[in-house]
Amino acid sequence: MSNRTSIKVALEIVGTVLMVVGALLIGAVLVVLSENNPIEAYQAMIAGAFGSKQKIAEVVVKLIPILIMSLGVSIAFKAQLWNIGAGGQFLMGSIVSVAIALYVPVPIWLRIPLSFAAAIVVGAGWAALAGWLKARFSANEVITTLMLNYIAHYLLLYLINGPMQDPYSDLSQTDVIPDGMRLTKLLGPTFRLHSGLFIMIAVVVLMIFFWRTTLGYRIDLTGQGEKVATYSGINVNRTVILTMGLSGGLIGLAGWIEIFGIQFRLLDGIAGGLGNTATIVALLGSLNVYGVIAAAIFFSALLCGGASMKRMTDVPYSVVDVIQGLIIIFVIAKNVVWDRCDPMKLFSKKKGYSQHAE
Amino acid sequence: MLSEILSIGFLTSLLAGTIRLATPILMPALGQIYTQRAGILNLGVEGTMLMASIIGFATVASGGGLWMGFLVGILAGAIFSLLMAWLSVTLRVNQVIAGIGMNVLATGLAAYVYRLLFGIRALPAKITSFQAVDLPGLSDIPCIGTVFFQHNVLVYLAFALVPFTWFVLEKTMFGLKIKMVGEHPRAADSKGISVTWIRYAAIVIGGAYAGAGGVFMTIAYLNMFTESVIGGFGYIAVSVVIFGRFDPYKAMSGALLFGFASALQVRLQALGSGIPSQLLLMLPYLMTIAALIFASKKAEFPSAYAIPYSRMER
Amino acid sequence: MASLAVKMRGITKVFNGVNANDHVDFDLRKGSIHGLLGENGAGKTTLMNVLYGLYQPEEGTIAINGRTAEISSPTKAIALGIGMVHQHFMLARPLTVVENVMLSRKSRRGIFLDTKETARELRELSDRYRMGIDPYSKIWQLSVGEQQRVEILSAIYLGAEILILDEPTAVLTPQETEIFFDTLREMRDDGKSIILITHKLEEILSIVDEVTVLRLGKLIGAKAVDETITKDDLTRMMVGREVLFHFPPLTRDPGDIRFRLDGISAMNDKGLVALKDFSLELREGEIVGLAGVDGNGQKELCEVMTGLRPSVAGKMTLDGEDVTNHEPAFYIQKRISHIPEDRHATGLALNWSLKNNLILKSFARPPINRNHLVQTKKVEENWLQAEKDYQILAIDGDEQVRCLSGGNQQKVILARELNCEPSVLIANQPTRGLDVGAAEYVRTRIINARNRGCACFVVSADLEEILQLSDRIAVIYGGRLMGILPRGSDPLEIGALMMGKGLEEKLEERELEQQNIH
Amino acid sequence: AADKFKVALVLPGKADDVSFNQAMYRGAMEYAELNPDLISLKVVEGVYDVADIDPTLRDYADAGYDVVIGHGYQFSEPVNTVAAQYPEVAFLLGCGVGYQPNSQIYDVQLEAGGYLMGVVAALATQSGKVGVIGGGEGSEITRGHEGFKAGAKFVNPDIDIQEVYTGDWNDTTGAYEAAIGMYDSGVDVIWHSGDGIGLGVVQAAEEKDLYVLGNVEDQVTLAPKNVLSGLQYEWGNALERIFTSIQDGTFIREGEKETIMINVMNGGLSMTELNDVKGWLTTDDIAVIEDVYAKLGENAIELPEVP
Ligand SMILES: Nc1ncnc2c1ncn2[C@@H]1O[C@H](COP(=O)(O)OP(=O)(O)OP(=O)(O)O)[C@@H](O)[C@H]1O
Ligand SMILES: Nc1ncnc2c1ncn2[C@@H]1O[C@H](COP(=O)(O)OP(=O)(O)OP(=O)(O)O)[C@@H](O)[C@H]1O
Ligand SMILES: [Mg+2]
Ligand SMILES: [Mg+2]
Repeated sequence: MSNRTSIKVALEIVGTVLMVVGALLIGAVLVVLSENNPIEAYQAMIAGAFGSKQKIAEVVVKLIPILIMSLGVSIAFKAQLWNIGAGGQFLMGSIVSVAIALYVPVPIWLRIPLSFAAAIVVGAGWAALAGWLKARFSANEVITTLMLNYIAHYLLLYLINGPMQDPYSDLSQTDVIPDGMRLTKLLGPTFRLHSGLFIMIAVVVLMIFFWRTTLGYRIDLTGQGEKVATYSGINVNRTVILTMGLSGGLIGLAGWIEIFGIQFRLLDGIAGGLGNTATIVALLGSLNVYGVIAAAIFFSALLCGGASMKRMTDVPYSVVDVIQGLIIIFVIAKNVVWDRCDPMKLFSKKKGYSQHAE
Repeated sequence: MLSEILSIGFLTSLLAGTIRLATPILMPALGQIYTQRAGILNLGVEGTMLMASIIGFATVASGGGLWMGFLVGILAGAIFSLLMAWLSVTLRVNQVIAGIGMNVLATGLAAYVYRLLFGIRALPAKITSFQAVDLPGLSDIPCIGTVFFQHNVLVYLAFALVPFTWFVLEKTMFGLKIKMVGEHPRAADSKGISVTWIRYAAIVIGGAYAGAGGVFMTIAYLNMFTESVIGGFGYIAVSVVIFGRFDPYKAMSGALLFGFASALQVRLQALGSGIPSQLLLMLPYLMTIAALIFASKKAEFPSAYAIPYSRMER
Repeated sequence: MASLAVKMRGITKVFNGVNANDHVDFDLRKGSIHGLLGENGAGKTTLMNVLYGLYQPEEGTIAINGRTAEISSPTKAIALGIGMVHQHFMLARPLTVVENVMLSRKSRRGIFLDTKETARELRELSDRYRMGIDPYSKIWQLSVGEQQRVEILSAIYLGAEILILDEPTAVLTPQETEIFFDTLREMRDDGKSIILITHKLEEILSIVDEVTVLRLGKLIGAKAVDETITKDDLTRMMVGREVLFHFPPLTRDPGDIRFRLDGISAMNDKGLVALKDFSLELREGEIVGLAGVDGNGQKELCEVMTGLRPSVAGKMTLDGEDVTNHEPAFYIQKRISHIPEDRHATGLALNWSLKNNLILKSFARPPINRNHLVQTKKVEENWLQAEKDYQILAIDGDEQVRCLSGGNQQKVILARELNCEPSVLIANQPTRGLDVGAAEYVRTRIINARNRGCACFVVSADLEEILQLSDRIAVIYGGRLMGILPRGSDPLEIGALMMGKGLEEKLEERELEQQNIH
Repeated sequence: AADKFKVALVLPGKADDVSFNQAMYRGAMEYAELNPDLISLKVVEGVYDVADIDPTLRDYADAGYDVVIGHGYQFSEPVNTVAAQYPEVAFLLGCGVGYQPNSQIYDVQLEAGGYLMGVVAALATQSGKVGVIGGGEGSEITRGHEGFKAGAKFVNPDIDIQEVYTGDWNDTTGAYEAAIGMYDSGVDVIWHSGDGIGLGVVQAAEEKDLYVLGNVEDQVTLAPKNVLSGLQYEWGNALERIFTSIQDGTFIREGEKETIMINVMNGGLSMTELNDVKGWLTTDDIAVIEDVYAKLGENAIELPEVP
C-alpha cells in the first residue's frame, strides 16, 4: 500500500511537472511574439524564485499568507460552501489589526495579543455573516461573499481617506504601527522573512489534525449533503455559520500577520491578488492539507518568479498573468487526464473498481 | 438636496443611467441562464467578456465596422468559453477553479493583445462607437424620451433578448433539453440526448452572450479599451442569474436593480450628500445583498448544478 | 425459435477488471414476458444497459427480431423499438409528465415543442391501459407508483415493442403491482415482448413465461416457468443455497412500552397534512410492522420519530420520558436507530469511505472519539468487525460506499444502526431493491435485534415482508392509523385497510366520541 | 559609456494610463532620449501589490542600478527601508513621505493646476454649475480638487460645484456615468484629475457636446470640439534637476531635503492652450485666466492647504 502511494505521489509530481512545462512552452510563444528571448525570460523567472537566499526568503514571505488563507478557504470548500470572499475577510482582519495597534490606549505588549484575537474574530465574523445569510435566508454564499469583498474594499478606502488617515501626510494611508509591535525579522534587517513563519507552521500542524477532530468530521459531513448530515445528528445551519467563521478566522489571521510582518500600515492594494490566489491554491491542492501545502509553495514560487521576470526582462507584465492562467488550467486538466488514463494501472495488477469512482 | 433628487431632470437622468448600466450585466446574465440551467457554474464570464471586449474593439479599430466588431466580439466570447466547456464537461474539473483560472488567463491575454496591437501611446486608441438611435417622435418626448429612447441599438437588443431567452427555454426542444440536462443528466442521456453536446452548446451560447456584453463595453458604452473595462460585470452577471433564480425576467430586474444602485450612487456623490464617497460606492453591493434577503426563498437550483456527469458512474 | 425479439450472444462487459457480464447469452421470445433474476451485482442491469445502448460490450453480438444490430446509443435502441424503465427513475422532478416524455422524440413542430399533441396522445394511451396519468402534472406531485407508470407510459408511447423493466415493482404495493401486471399482460397480448428484472420470486412465478438467471456476471440458465417450478428452485439457481422465507415468531411476550406515539400530526414537505393524530406504542422485544401504500405518511412518521421532522400536534414518550420535537442528535443519544427509506441521499455519505460511513453517528463519542480526536485505529477495528459480522463485500474499508451494490450499501447502514445496541429500531423499507439473499439477511438481523429486546418498527410496502416479520401489524392510510392486527392476520383484510376501507366509519366513530365528551 | 546611469522606473500602474504613470513614463523616456549617453532606462509596470514593492526595489539595487524611481506614495515605506540598506543607490520617490540621505521625493503641485482649472471652468460655465471628477481620493488628487474649488470660488463665490470620486483609478465606466449625471443636472464644464477615468469624462463631454478640462496630457485630440483646455505635466525638468544633483554629487546628503515639485512656476505644470470652440469665454475672461496663470507662475496666489 505505502509503496503504491509513493508511486502515486511520484506520478503526481511527474504529471504536474509535465503540465507546467507545457504551459511554459505556450507562454514562450507569447514571449517570442513580444520580441524577447524565452530562455532568458524563464531563467529570470527561476532565478527570481530560487536564485539566492534573498529570493528563497521572499518566496517564504509570500507563502505565509497564501498558505494560511488557502487552508482557511479549504475549510469552507470542504463543506461545499463556496467562500470566494477571502480578499474581503483578509482586509477586515488587517483593518482591525491596525486600528487596535494604533488607537487602543493600552500598553504595546497588550495590543499585540488584542489585535491578534480581534483580527481572527473580525475575519470570522465577516465570513460568518455570509454563512448566517445562507442559513437564515438561504442567500447564496457565492454572491454574498463576493459583495462583501467589494464592501470591505470600500470600507478600507473610506478609513484610509477619513477616520484612520495618516495625520502626518495627506496620503491615503494610515500611520505605521510602532516598531515595538512588528514581528521580528528572522534573517536580519536585509531580509523580510518574519516570525509569522512560526504562526504559519502552527496553523499547518493544527490543520493536519483538524480533519480528524469532531468538528472537522462534522464540517466534512455537512459537505456530503444536507440530508445525510441532518440524519447523522448535525445541525446544518449552525455548522454552516461555524464553518464560514473558521474559514474567515484563519484568513483574518493572515491579515494580521501581513500587517505586523510586512505592511505595517493600511493602504489600498495590501490584499493584492491574495483572495483569488487562496481560492486557486485550495482547489489545486484539492482541499487536502498536504496538497494545499504543495500548491501554495508552488504558487508562491510562481508569483515571485513571475514578478522578477517582469522586472529583469522586457517581457510585458501581461505575459506573467497569461502564464499563470495557463499553468492553473493545465494543472487542473492534469488531475483529470491523469486519473482518466490512470497511469497507476501500469503498476497495480488487476484490481477492483475502487479507484473508479472519483 | 432632496428637492434636487426629486427634480424631473435628476430622475430621468437616473433612470436612463439605470438602463445604460444594466445592459452590460443583462447580456451576459441572459447567456448564463442557458449555461447554469444546463448545470454549469461558469465564473469565467468576466474573462470571456474581457477577451471579447478587446478583440471586438480591435476589429473596429482596424476598420472592420461596428457590426462586424460586434459579431467578432460575440464569436470571441463563444470561442473563449469553449475552454470552459472543455474543462468542465470533457475533463469534468471543478468549475469554480476553472472559471477563476480562465479569468486570470484572460486578464493577461487581453492586456497582451492590446499592447501588441496598439503599443504604448500618449492617448488611447479610440473609435466612434454605436450612437444613440434617434427614434423620430419617441426620442424627443420629454422625460420618457430621455429615459427609454435615447440609447444605442445594442441596449434595445439586450432587452429584446429577455423574452427571446425565455421563449427558447420554455417553448423549444433545445430549451427543454437544457433543463433536462441540468436537472437529471442521466435521464437525459438514457433518453438519447447527448449531455455533452447540450452542455457544450449551453456554455458556448453563454459565452456568445457574454461576448456581446463585453464588446458592448468597448464599442457601444465606451469608445475605447481599458484593462478594467469589464470591472466585475461578469461576476455581477453570475450573481444576478442566481439571484433571479435562472429566470430571464427576474434576472432582468436584478440587472436593473444593480444598474439603478450604481447610477444613483454617482449622482448622490455629485450632489454632495454629506456621505463620504467610499460609503456611497458600497450602495450597489449592499442593495444586492438586501435584495437577496427580501427575495429570500430557496432558489431552486438545477439538481445537477456544478456537478460533472459521466455515464460510467452512478 | 424463429420469433426471437432479442437474441444476445456471448455478451461480455468489463468494468475496470470486474466482469460485470461474462459471455452471457440471452433470448427473448416475441410476445412473452421474460424474467431476469440474480443477486445484487449479478449483472442484470449491466446486461440490459448493453441492450439499451448505454454500455458498449467488449464482446458479443445482439440480434433484434432476427436482424443483427449495432446498438451504439439509446437513440439507436429507441429506433429499434426498445424501451427501458430504469431501476432508479429517469424523470426530472420539476418538469411535467409530457415534458419528460417529449424529450425522447423528434417534435412535430420542428424546433418548437408540440406539447398539446403529445399530451393528448399520452392521455389516450394512459386511458387505454387504465393508468390514470395526467400529462400536465409535475413529476414531484406524483406518487412513486404513478412515476413508475409514467416511465412505462413513455416507453410504450415511444413505440417500444421490446420493453425492459429494471426492478419496476421494488417500489409498488401488492395492489399497485396487481394493476401493473394486468397492464403487462395486456401489452403482451398486444404482441409486445417484455423483460422483467425483479428480486421478488412470487412475481416471477405469477406472471413470467420464461426466466433467465445470472450469478456473478455468468449465465446460470434459462427455463420456461410452469407449475413445476418453485421459489426454492429459483433461489437455488440464484444464490446457490436455500433461503429462509419464514422467520420464528417471538417466543417470550413483549416487555413494557418503550416508545409511545400519542396523537401525532405532521406536515409533509409541501406543507400539507401528512400525519393525522397517529397513535401507536412499541414494546421492547417486539416487531411492529407498518403496512401501507407508499406515500401515506410512513416517511413523515419515521422522520418525526427521529427528529428529522417536527410534529405539529401530539406527543412522543420514550420509556415514559417526553421526547417530542427534539433535535436528531437527541434521538441518536437515546439509541433510537433509523434505517431511512432513501439509502443514497439520507442513509449514506456516498463519497465517504466505508469506515467513515460506519461511524456517521458515533464519530463524536467515545470509544471512536477520544478528546475530540477521531481514533483512526478504533475506526479501523470497527470496520473490520462490521465487515466480519455483516459480510460486507468490498476491497477495503477505504473504498467509497458509492461503489457498493445496494445490497452491500444496505448492510453498511444495518451494521451502523444495529451496532449501538439500539433501544428502538425504525426501519423504513429495509430490503427494497435487495436480492432474496440479502433481504433474508437483513430480516434475520432485525429478528435478532428484537430477540435482544430492541423495540423494532418495520415500515414496508411489501406485504410479504410485513407478514414474515411482524408480531403486530399496524396499517396506515392517508396519514391515519387504520388498525392494528395480530400476527398471521388475513392478507386480504390488511390489503383492504391499506386501501382505506372503513375510514369513513372510523371518522364517524370519532365524531360520536367527540360528542360524548361534550 | 560605462559611466552611464542605470535607471529603473517602477510604475504602480500602466505606462499608458493617460495620467500619473504615463506622465512620468513619458517624462523619463524623453529625458533618456535627450541624454542617451547619460542614462539607460528600464521601466516596469503594474507593481501595485504593495507587498511586491520592497523586493522590486531591492532587486534593482542588487542588479547594480544607480537610480531607482518608485513612482507613487505607496513606495514610501519600502523606499525608506531599502534606501537605508543601499546607501550608494539613489532612490526617487513620487509623492510620499520620509527621507533618507540617498532618497529624494518629487511631487506635482496639483493644487496650483487645479486652481487654474477651477478659474477656467468658472469663467466658461454658462449654467453656473461646474464639476470635478477624480479616481481614488488622496494626496495630490485631493489637493488638486481643493485647488479647483478654490479657483472656481475665486471667480464666483456662490458657484455650484459637483465632485465625484469613482473610487478606482481605472473605472472609466463609472467616470463616464458620473459625468453624464453631472451634465444632465446642468453642469457644463468638468475637470477630471486624470487616470483611466479621464477618458470616460471626455467621452461623456463629447456625447453631451459640453466642455471638459483635461489633465496630464493635452487631450484635445480625444474630443476636438469639447476639450476646452487642460493641464500638462512635464516631469522632464524635475528629472533634469535631480540628475544634475546626482552628477555633481550633491544628491546624497544628510538632513531635510525639500520635495522637488513640478508646478506652474518651474513650468513642470502647464496649461494647454484654450480651445474655446463654443466661444463661451469673453476676452476679459481670457485676460483673467492669463492673469491667474501668470500669478501662479510667480507663486503670488494663496493656495488651499489640505491637512
Ligand atoms: N458503472 C459501473 N462502473 C463500474 N462497475 C460497474 C458499474 N456498473 C456495474 N458494475 C459492475 O457490474 C456488476 C454488475 O452490476 P449490475 O448493476 O448489472 O448488477 P445488478 O444485477 O443490476 O444488481 P442489482 O440487482 O443490485 O441491480 C457489479 O458487480 C459491478 O462490479
Ligand atoms: N460507480 C460504481 N463503480 C463501480 N461499481 C459500481 C458503481 N456503481 C455500482 N456499482 C456496482 O454495480 C452493482 C449494482 O449496483 P446497483 O446500484 O445496481 O445495486 P442495487 O442493489 O441495484 O442498488 P439499488 O438497491 O440502489 O438498486 C454493484 O455490485 C456495485 O458494485
Ligand atoms: Mg441493477
Ligand atoms: Mg437494485
